[in-house]
Amino acid sequence: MASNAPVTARPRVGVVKFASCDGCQLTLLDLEDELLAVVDHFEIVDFPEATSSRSPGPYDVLFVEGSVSEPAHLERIVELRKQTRHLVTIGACATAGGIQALRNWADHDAFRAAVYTNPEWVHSLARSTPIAEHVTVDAELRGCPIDPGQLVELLTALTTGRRPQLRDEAVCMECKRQGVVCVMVSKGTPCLGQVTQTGCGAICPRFGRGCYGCFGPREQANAAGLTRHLQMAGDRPREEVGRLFAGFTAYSEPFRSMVTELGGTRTGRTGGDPDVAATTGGRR
Amino acid sequence: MNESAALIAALNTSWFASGLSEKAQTHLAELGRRFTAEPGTELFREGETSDTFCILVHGRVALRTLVPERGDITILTVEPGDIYLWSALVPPYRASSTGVAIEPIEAVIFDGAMLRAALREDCELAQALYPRMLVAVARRLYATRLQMLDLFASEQVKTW
Amino acid sequence: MVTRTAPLRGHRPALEGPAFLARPDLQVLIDLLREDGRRVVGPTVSDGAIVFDEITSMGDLPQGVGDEQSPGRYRLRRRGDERLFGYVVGPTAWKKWTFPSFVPLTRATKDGHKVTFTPEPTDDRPVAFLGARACDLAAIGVQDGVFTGTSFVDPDYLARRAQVFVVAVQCTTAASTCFCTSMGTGPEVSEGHDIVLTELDTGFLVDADSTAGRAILEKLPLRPATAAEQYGAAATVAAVRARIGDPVPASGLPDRLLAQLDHPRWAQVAERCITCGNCTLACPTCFCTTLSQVTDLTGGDAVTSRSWDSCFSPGFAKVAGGSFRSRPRDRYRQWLTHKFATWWDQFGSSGCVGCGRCITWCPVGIDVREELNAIAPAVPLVPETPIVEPVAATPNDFVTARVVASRQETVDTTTLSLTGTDPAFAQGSTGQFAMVALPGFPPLPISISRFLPDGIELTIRGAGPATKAMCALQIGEQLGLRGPLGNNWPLDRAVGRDLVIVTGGIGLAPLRPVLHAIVADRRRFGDVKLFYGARTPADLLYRDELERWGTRHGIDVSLTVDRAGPEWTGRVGIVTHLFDQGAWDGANTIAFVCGPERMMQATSTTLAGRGVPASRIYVTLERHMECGIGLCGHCQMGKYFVCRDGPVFSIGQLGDIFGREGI
Amino acid sequence: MSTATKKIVEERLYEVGELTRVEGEGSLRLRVRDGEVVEARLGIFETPRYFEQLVVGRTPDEAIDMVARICGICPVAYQMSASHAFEDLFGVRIDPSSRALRRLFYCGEWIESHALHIYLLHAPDFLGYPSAIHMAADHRPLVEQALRMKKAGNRLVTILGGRPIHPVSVRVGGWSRAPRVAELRDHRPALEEGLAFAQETVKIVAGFTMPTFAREPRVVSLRHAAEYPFSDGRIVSSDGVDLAPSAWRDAFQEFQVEGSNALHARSLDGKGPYLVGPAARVVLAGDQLHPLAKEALAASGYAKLIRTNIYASIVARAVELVHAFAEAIDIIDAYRPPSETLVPWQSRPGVAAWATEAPRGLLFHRYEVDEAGRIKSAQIVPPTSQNQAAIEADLVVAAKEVLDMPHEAATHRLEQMIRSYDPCISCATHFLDLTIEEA
Repeated sequence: MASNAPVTARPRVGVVKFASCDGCQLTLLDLEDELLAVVDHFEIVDFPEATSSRSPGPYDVLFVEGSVSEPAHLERIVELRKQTRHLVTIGACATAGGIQALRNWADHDAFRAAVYTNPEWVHSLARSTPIAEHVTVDAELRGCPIDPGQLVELLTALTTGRRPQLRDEAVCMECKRQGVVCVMVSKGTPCLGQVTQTGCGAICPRFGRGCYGCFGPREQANAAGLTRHLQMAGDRPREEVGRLFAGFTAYSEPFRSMVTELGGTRTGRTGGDPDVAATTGGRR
Repeated sequence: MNESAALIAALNTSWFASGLSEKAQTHLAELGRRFTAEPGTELFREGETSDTFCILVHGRVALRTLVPERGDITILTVEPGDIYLWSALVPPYRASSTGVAIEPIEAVIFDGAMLRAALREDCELAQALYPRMLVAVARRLYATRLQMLDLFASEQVKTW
Repeated sequence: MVTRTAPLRGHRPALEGPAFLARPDLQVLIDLLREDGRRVVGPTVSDGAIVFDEITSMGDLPQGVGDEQSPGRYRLRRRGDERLFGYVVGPTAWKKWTFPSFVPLTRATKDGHKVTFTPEPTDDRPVAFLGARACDLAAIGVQDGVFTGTSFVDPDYLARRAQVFVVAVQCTTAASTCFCTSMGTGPEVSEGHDIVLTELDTGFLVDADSTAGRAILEKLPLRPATAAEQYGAAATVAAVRARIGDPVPASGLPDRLLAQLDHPRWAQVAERCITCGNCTLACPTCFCTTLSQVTDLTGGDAVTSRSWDSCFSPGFAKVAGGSFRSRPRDRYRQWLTHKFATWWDQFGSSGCVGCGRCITWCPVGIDVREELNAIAPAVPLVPETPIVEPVAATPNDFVTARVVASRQETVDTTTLSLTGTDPAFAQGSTGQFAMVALPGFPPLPISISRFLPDGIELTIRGAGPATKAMCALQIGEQLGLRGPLGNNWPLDRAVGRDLVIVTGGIGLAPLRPVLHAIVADRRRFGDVKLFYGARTPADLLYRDELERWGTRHGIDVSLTVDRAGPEWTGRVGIVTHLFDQGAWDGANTIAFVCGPERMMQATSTTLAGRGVPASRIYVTLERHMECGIGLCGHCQMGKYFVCRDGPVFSIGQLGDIFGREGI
Repeated sequence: MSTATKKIVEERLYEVGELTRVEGEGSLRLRVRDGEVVEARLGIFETPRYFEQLVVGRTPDEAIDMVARICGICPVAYQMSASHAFEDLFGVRIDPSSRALRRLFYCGEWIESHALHIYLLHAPDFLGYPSAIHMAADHRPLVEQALRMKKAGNRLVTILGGRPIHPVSVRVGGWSRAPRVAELRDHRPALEEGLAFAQETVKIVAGFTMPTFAREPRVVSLRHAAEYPFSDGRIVSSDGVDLAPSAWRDAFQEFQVEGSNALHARSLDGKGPYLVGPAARVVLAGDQLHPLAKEALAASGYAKLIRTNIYASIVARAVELVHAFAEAIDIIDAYRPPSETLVPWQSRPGVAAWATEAPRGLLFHRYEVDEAGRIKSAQIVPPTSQNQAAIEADLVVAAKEVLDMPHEAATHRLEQMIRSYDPCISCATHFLDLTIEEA
């Protein structure tokens, strides 16, 4: 799989999607300054959102967006892995199951029934799961969406054959380096920055908000410690703390345990719009 | 007598027996006999009953074990002064590896059953010998553990 | 600079030949400072906190604003007066200007086989700090000590620091988090400033402590201060000292702390600590940095920059195979013991100035004062042994060397012969290492495996991307070098003694120069035994040299491997027990040991059992190194920087931190 | 080729893999018998992500963050519809400057989204390339300039929201942070350059050869008395619909179709399909376009054709680019930071509903909020679901024209037509897979 040698001249790159919003692959097109240089160095062999010229692989590098959410996905990801040298998952859906993984705590059938009049027409798995739960992943870019800087870093690392410098530190570090005033200390705003992996550039605190953890838990994240503090010092109800973790990376540990333990996302309650539910399906 | 004197001399050069009391050495000399073998001689085989206890005086004995598809692997070499076939003193008295002389060897060897009987009767001998045994085996165990750590293996770092 | 003696007690009257400046005239001061082309940095209100930022007028200063601080909590409040400095330190530390969080160091370019390393320009524009407090000044002093006070001077820091003009302000209020009194750094401003102000209801008492300061005072609209004003000012500052008290009795603290490496409290605090690193980055003295490379898509152009790092991040102490401080408790212990104890040994001062930032800005409100006070009694410090001074170059300045020969030693290990190196290298001594850099890769410490008249040899095991790239270098290609760094094997102590060299795997490389030295002058040494262990026969390095040392130079060479096939008639078994056979006396023996830490522990135990004194068992340690000269902070082991004070240490010197988990 | 004389049924099957250069994936079924299209259906096979359910039990501000994830291309639109819906229910009056910033925010997304679609997704059809990347080989300066224009839009969203995709600063009551004047001023030059190139873009796309096509669809969009519609105004149609932005459901409804995971939308009056998006807006609110945009539209000569030729929607999109740049510059010049960036608000139970104009057309949100201030139920109607019926209707028209074309050209033409809608299949993310059966 991952070898240390620089990838050979113009590596074949593919970009594919599973259940996702397309935002992470769009980040590639959002590299306005680098895009043309990137395609000089990489041969984009498959990228449906950007080009009609398609190729089935093999891939030197395959960027995988989205979570495994429907039966067909299960075989597809295994097949893609076989054709791929460096498999890179991009974004919270691919690395953590995404926001749609909140349904993993819920009664899937009830969900389906709530949105669709004829649930039996709809095929989806009861759990939305990260790619790494199904195949080996060589590198992951975290985030909802991924950070363009980290994407460029990964691409350049690839061309020089060095390890991409994706730090394993807390968001707080970037906050402090940029001289951002800690929102938790100065405003009492709950913030997941301490337990969240850096990479975003501390956007939320810079914009006066608490971090909502879209880059997912960092190594050895002491989520339990933060939870205790928020509940005790901040005097917040369990469920309110639980909702902090019930976000875009809720399904990765230790956030997952916090959500399960504290609540914060609904479990099996059916809501939805009664009027929609009442609308009869049918053809014109 | 001459033979036993030679044996005691031999024992004395060994790390294992040098520290033993004179009395114990003499008793051992009575029980033991000299043994030599040419390089390549298979001295004992893994799993077989081991009916002798040996103190290596000269040469080198390789302790090997057969790993299917990897053939015979030498896991340890016994150096002069050390013992081998301690299994002759520990039930079920079966060799835990295969021993091959890889140099011309000289050893003092003891009949397992006789030595065990002697140790039962002669408490002094037992008191002198067993701690040595324990040290020898413990040291081998410790060495094996370190070997298991595979300390010099090259840590391969994945690019990513 | 803080001294190790008992805390200062207002030893210098805060006011001397004092004059009075009316509050509105502070603008004149600001203008004067700016006239000299200085940027003026001072307190402003931003995002609900007092933040230091560039200011142009009094209007930018927070008027009538006060602060409330407690563990994990910071709030601004209105004071109901016109004071401009009615608060204490906020989240920003002045190091933001003297030691910025991000500094480009070197640009490396590659053109075919030729590589060029160019230092990046530094920012040495003059700047004036307006409103530095006593603890801030102490912190600047501490960082002066770190970056300019030891063997190596950090050029970037020096350039910035030399341009700083300081207008200090006496604290007329204190926060619940302040403990400068315990650390002996305040509240009285006593040194390190050019001008000092004490704020009163209608203006300031002004005093100067430098030529530059006095020069400015002369241009200010001042009048002599009345006795009442002087008394009032002195009284306020005294009241602040009284209010703070002495929360952390400091005398003997380093010893007390180091005696408690196994205190259960470490584990308890680790349950609350999120290891977010906020304390270290808010700290005005923390100086650890990490390097990062930014390459263009071709890799031909790479800029190496350094940014603030924290010992709380998991990657901080990582080497291939894992982190030396894998548990959060290890990291908290490292931070606290470094700040309050080992800092003394490294820099002759405490690393803490008592500003309380780490307490206020800890998101979960951990209070170092509580932790320190919860940790108890004393043991003597590990005695030091003198360290050989290395020759070296600073992190932004590389010399290049050319590969003239490349010899594959084993399947993954290669020896490169280099020439065109700086003459310093040829004069380096056994056991030293070089920081080796390829464009786009982080520089790595590699021990020098041979000294040649016009160059050196490096034996490199291709374990990671960078080392693999080095092993792959072809004849004629260049790489960047810094060094030789670190101390050396005390060969002089081996003269006339029996020498036992125990090594395993790649560990023979740093000892190879020792053997060359012995071979060159064999008579001066007694019995020389080399015990060398490798994984398998195929992993033995320098086979022909081993052969020659044994047959021609009277060195007793014993080889052993961990496992071998039947064709191998040599020893099989762990190297640490090789020399356990047969009788020999360690009394007149000195031992040099190099290999995996686990192997060195076992070896030194066995050696000690043979009567070799701990002071004569030398080991060479491996730690995560980025700068190689004790400035980046990664390789700390207890009170030592392995790169600067080592890598060679005697077991005696290391004492009980050797082999202890998580140091 | 079918032969009328024989009674033997001859079948022809056209297939394209997944449709490319659209956001997401979908499938299409087109059945023609005796030259008559008997079925034209756009199926939507996107794995459902159940957003309407995920937001239940969450707070309004959490919902704003969550619904953005429905679409990585137009997250701002989702945040706008949601925040306006809640503010409408809670009776929050945001600071005028905050309102201007919201328009500016939308300008940024329109620029990014339209630039992306015109040059990276759609133009290759007209110029005969598989992608903009291939196009760059012959037209590098053009693509570079297009990317700079797109970047100007992304930068605008980043200044206001921290990042171009899933920005973080929109809150009920305004913003979590308002930009400093200087931050916006610094970006003005890039916007001026963008404006110039947008004007140029109108000329360029107007120069493309448009396939002939004629169907006058029903069009629906917001319309505001004083401004070009972003997030305020009334829902109007070409045939007299006139509703408050919260009252979408008085005239339209969603329903499910087998083989499609997206709910379709249709109008209750049974008048059939309707079109939303740039063309609809230009038709219904063109008089509110910025003078520069009006000028560009007039000069393009497409003012009328936009109404009937779907392929010409690319011109409408370009005209809106001009508008977005021009208005962005006006807003920046007039900008003063809000006196109250975040207006305090009290939750109140009830129905929060609002429609705003996403780059691709009308986007309707409806939430039921309970006493505790939590969402009880949600309904989200993206523009693409509303356009599906219109797309199908247009396929019937287009099919007639392509059946006699060679296979390649036929399929390419149908793809091009579908792209003309800029279907945001990620909003209703679908798998498109074209089959034409002929009996």
